[in-house]
Amino acid sequence: MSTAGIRFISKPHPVTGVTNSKLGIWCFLASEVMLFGGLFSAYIMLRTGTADWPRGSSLLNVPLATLNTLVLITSSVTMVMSWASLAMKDLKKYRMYMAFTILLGLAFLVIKGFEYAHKFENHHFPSTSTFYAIYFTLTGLHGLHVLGGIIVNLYFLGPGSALWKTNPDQLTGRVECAGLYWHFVDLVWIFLFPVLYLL
Amino acid sequence: MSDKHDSHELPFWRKYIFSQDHKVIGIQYAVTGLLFLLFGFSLMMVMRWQLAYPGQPLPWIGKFFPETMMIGGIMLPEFYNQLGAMHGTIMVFLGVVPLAVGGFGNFVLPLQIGAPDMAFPKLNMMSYWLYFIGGVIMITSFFVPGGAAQSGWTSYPPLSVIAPTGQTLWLIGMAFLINSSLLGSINFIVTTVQLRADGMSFFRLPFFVWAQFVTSFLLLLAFPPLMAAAVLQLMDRLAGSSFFMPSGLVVSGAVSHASGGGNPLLWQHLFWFLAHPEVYVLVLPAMGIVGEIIACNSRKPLYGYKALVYSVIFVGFLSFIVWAHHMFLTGMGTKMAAFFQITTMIISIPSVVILTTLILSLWGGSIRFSVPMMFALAFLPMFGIGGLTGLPLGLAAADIYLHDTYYVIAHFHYVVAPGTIFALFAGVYHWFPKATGRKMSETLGKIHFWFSLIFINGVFMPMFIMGLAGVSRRLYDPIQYAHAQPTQPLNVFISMSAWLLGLAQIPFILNFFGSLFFGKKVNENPWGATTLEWTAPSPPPHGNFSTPPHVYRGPYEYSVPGQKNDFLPQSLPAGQAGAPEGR
Amino acid sequence: MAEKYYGWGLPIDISTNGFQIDRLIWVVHIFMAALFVGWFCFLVYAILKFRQRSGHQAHYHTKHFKLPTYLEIGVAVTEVLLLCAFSFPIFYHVRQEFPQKNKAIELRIVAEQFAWNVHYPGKDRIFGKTDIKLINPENPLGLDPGDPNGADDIITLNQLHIPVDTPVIAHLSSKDVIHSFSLPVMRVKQDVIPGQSIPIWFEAKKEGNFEIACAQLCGLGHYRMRGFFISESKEKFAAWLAEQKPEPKGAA
Amino acid sequence: MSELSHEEIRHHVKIYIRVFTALTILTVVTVAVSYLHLPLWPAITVALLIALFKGSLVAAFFMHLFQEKRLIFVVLALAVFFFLFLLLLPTLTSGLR
Repeated sequence: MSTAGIRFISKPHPVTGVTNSKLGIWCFLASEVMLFGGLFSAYIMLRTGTADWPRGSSLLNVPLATLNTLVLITSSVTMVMSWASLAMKDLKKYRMYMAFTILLGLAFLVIKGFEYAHKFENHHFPSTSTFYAIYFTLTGLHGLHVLGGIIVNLYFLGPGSALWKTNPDQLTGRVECAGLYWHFVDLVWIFLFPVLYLL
Repeated sequence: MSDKHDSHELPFWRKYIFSQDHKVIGIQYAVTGLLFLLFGFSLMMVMRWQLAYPGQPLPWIGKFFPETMMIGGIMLPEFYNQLGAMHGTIMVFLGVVPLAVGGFGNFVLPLQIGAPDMAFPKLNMMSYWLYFIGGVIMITSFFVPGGAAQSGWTSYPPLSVIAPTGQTLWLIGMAFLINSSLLGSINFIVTTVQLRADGMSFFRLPFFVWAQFVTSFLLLLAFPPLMAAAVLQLMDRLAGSSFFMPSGLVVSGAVSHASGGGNPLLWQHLFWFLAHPEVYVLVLPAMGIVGEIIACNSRKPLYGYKALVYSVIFVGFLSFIVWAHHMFLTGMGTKMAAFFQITTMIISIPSVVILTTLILSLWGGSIRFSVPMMFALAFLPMFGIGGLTGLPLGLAAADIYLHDTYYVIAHFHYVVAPGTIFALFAGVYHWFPKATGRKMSETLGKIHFWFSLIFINGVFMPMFIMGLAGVSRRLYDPIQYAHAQPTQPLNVFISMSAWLLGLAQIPFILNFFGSLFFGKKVNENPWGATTLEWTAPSPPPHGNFSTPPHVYRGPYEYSVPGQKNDFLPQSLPAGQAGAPEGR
Repeated sequence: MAEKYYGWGLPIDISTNGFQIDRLIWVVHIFMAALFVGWFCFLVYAILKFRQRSGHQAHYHTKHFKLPTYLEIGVAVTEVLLLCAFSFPIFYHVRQEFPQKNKAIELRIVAEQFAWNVHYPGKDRIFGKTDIKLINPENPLGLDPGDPNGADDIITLNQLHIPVDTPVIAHLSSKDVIHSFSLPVMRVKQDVIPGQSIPIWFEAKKEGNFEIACAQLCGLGHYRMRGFFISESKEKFAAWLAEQKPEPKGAA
Repeated sequence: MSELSHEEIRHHVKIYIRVFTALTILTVVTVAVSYLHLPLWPAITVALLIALFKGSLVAAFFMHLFQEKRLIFVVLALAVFFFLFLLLLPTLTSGLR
C-alpha cells in the first residue's frame, strides 16, 4: 500500500547490486560500529588514565564467559544455516535452525544472568569501581542487543515467515539482514570477551 | 504490499497522524519543528528580561510562573540556567534539525530524485514519532522536582551528574532523538542511493539532495558516540558509576560517595564528536536550500556545481576530526592543539569555496526578488559573518581570551540563526506552494524578512563587542563583574531587539496559517523551476508521480540559449525541449 | 575605577603575554573584515547589476572566474601565516615555556562552587600536604596539620594577590565541578578540571585591583563566582603576605 | 546473495562449518594464553590479534563480506575510518602533552 512503487525491495538494484534493506542494515551496522566505538574509546581513556586497572581474569568468571562465547558462536552458525536453508527453499530446516538460534541466544542471556547474580551477591555493582562500571555497561548494552536480536528472530520464526507464501525472495533477504545484525552482535562479543575478561 | 493502492481508503489517523507518506511526515516534522523553534525562542525572550533588567520582576507574565521558577516575578538562577540549557537543546535538536532534515529532507528529497516515497516508510513514521516522544519528554522535564536540565546544552559533568532529575529526562529525551535521527538518516541514504529515477545520475542530483545526503552520513556516524555518552551519564546518575567522576570530589563540603576513577573530559570528547558534525548537520541543508533558491531565482545554472558538491563532501568528511577545538582550554597539549587547529583551518577553505561559489552564481543572472530569494541572499553575508568569526576561535591562542565569552555566542548564532534559520524560512516560502498548492503572501513575507533581518543583527552584533570586553557566557546576573558593567546598555539593546524580533515573527505566523486557506492558488510550477518536484502536482498525490519520471539533464538548466522557456525541467525529453511549458 | 579599565572593546592589558594575544586578535579581525567587505561589496554589486528588469536576460554561460582561485590561495596562505607566525608560538609560549621555579612564585588555586581558594606555600615555598577527609569549613583545602611544610601556608578566599614583574606559576584544581579560571586583564583563561592539577603561568607588569571571573557554567552561583585579583608592587605584596595568618588548623 | 544456486550454497555451508571450527579453536587458544599470565602488552597484542582474526572470519564468511558489493565497503570504510579517530584521539589528546 504505502510501499507501492518502491523499487528494489526484494530484487537488487542493477547498479549498486544490493537491495534497499541490505544497504539499510549495513548503514545501521556502521552506526553500531560508532556506538561501540564510543564505548571502547571510553574504556581506553579510563584504563590508560588509571595506574591500577585490574586484570579482568582476576575479577570475572572466565570459564563461564568462555562457555558464553562458544554459545554465541554456535548461534551465529545456526543463524547462517537458517538463511542458507531458506535460500535452498527449505522452510522446515529454516524453522529448525532459527529456533536453535533463538534458544542459544536465550541460553546466552541466562548464563549472563547467572554471572550478574553472582556479582550482585558479592556486592559488586557499577558503583564499586570504574572497572565494574564499564563491565556492566558494555555487557549490559550487548545483552540488550542480544535481546533485540532474539525478538527480531522470534518475529521471523513466527508471523514474519508468512511472507514465504507471497514473496520468498523478500523473506530470504530479510532473514539475511537479521542474520547480519546477529553476526554483528557476535562480532562485538568476540572483542568484548578478551577486552573485559582476559586483559 | 497489499492491493490497496489508493490512499483515500485509509482512515484519517493512518493518513494524517500515523502516516507513512513521506510528504505528510515531512509536513509533520516541519510544523512540529517550527513550533519548537517558537518555543525555544520564547524561552530566550524570558531570559533576556533578566539580562536586561537583572533582579527586577518580569512584568505581566511573571506572576504566572510557579515559585520554583520565579519568586514574585523575579527569576531564580536555577530557572535561568534551565532556560539556557533548554533553549540550546530545543533550538538545535528539536527545532532546526527536525525542520531542516526531517521536514525539508523528507518532503523534498524523494520528490527531487523522482522516487515514489522513502525506501522505508514505516521507519520514517517511527522516526517522526520517536522525535515527538523525545520532544514531549524534554518539555515535561520543566515540571519535575528541581526543574529541567540546567547544566548547559553541553551537559558537562560532573555538574550534570550532580544535577536534579531534569537531567535524567534530558538524557532519555536525547536517546529518543538520537534514534529518531538514526532511522531518518538510514532512510535518506538508502533512498538517495537506490531510488533515484532513471537517468538521475549522481551529478544530476540537485545540490539540496547532495547536502542532505552528506548530512545523513554525519547523523549516521556522529550521533552514536553521543548515545554512548548518554548511556554512560545515565549510568553515572542512576547506577552510581563514576565514568565522569574523578576521585576525590568534595561537593558542597561533603566528600562524594562516587568510587572515582573517571574523567570528566571523556564526556566532552564524546559530546563534541557529535556536536561539531552537528553544526554541519544544521548548515549543510541550509546551504542546499540556498543553492536551489539562488539558481531558480537568478534564472541561471549554479556557478561551479561540481566544486560545491566536492566541497560539501570534503566539509562533511573533515567535520569529524575538528571536534577538540572546543576543548583547547581543557589542558590539552600543544601538539594535539596544533593538530586540531590545522584541521580547523583546513575545513574553513571548502566553506569559503561554497560561499564564494554561491555569490558568484548571481553573476550574469536575472535576479528575481521573491521572498525566498531575499532570505537566501541574506543567508550569504550572515553565514559569512558566522563563518569568519569562527577563525579567531579556531586559533588556540586567540581562543584563550575569547573562549566561553559572548563572542562565541555571537559566532555560532550567526551561523545558526540569521544563517541557517533564514535559509529555512527561505525553504518554507519556496516549497509552501508545492505542499499546499497555494503561495504565501509576498507583502507579509517582505515585512517578515526586513524586520527579522534588522532585529536579528540587533541581537547578535552587540554580542561581539561584549565578547571582546571579556564578558563570560551563561551569567545569570551580568553586572556582578566590573568588566561587564560598561556593556550593560548593550544587554538592554539586545533584549529590546530580541523582543522586537519576536514581534517580527507574527507576520510569518499569520502568513503561514492564512495562506493555507486564502493564499493565491498556483499551478504545479509557480517559480518556473527545473527540478523534479515541480513536475508533480501541488500538492503531490500519494506515490508522487503518475508515471515514474525519467531524467535527461542536469538540475539547473535555466536560460539555455535558443529555448522558448528560460527553464528546462530535468524530466523534459531532449526532443521536446522547445515545447511550451506551464509557467 | 571601572571606567578606567573596561569599556566596549578589549579591556586593559596588564600582562607580559597579553599583547601577543591582542595582536593576534586584531590581525585576524583585519583579515576577516577585508574578506567580508570584499564579499559584501561584490554581493551588493551583483544584486544591483543583475536584478530582473525588462531587456535584461540571464546568461546560461558565464565566464570562468579566476578570482576565487586566487582568493582560496590567499585565504590558505593567510591561515598558514596565522597558525605559524602567531597561534602556534603564542600557545606554545603560554602553555609550555614555564619560568624557572626559583625566579617565580608558585601558588595553588582550588576552585569550588562558588569561590576561589588561593593557597600560598609560605616562606618554605613548599605546599603542605592536603587530604580531602580533613576538609571542613575552617580548613577549606584539608591541609594536614601534622605536616610541618604546611605550618606556614597561607590560604585566602577569593583574594589573589601577586607582585608585579614576577612570574607566577599557578596550579589549578577543582574540588567539585568544572570551572574556568579567567583573568580578563591578563588574557589568561584555563578550564579547571576536577581530578587534575593544571599548571599555568603569567606575569603582571602593572599594578591595580582587578577581578577573577569564572568562565564555565558551574551551577546556579556561576554568575557570582567572582574573585579579587590584586596586582601590586613587590613591597606591598610582601607586606600583605606577612599580614596574613598561616592557616588555622581544623580539628584533625 | 539471493541469486545463488543450491550448489553454491552447499559449498558455503561447508565453509561455515570450517569457520565454526576455527572460531572454537581460537576461543580456546585465547583463553589458554590468558592462563599463561603474560605481561600486559604481549597479552594485549596476542588477545587483540586473535580477536581481530576471529572478527574477520565472522565478517568475511558469516556476513558474506568476502563477496559483498563495493557500495557496502564504502559505507564500512567510512565507519571504520572515523571509528579509529574516535578510538584513539580522545586518549591521545588527554595523554599527549
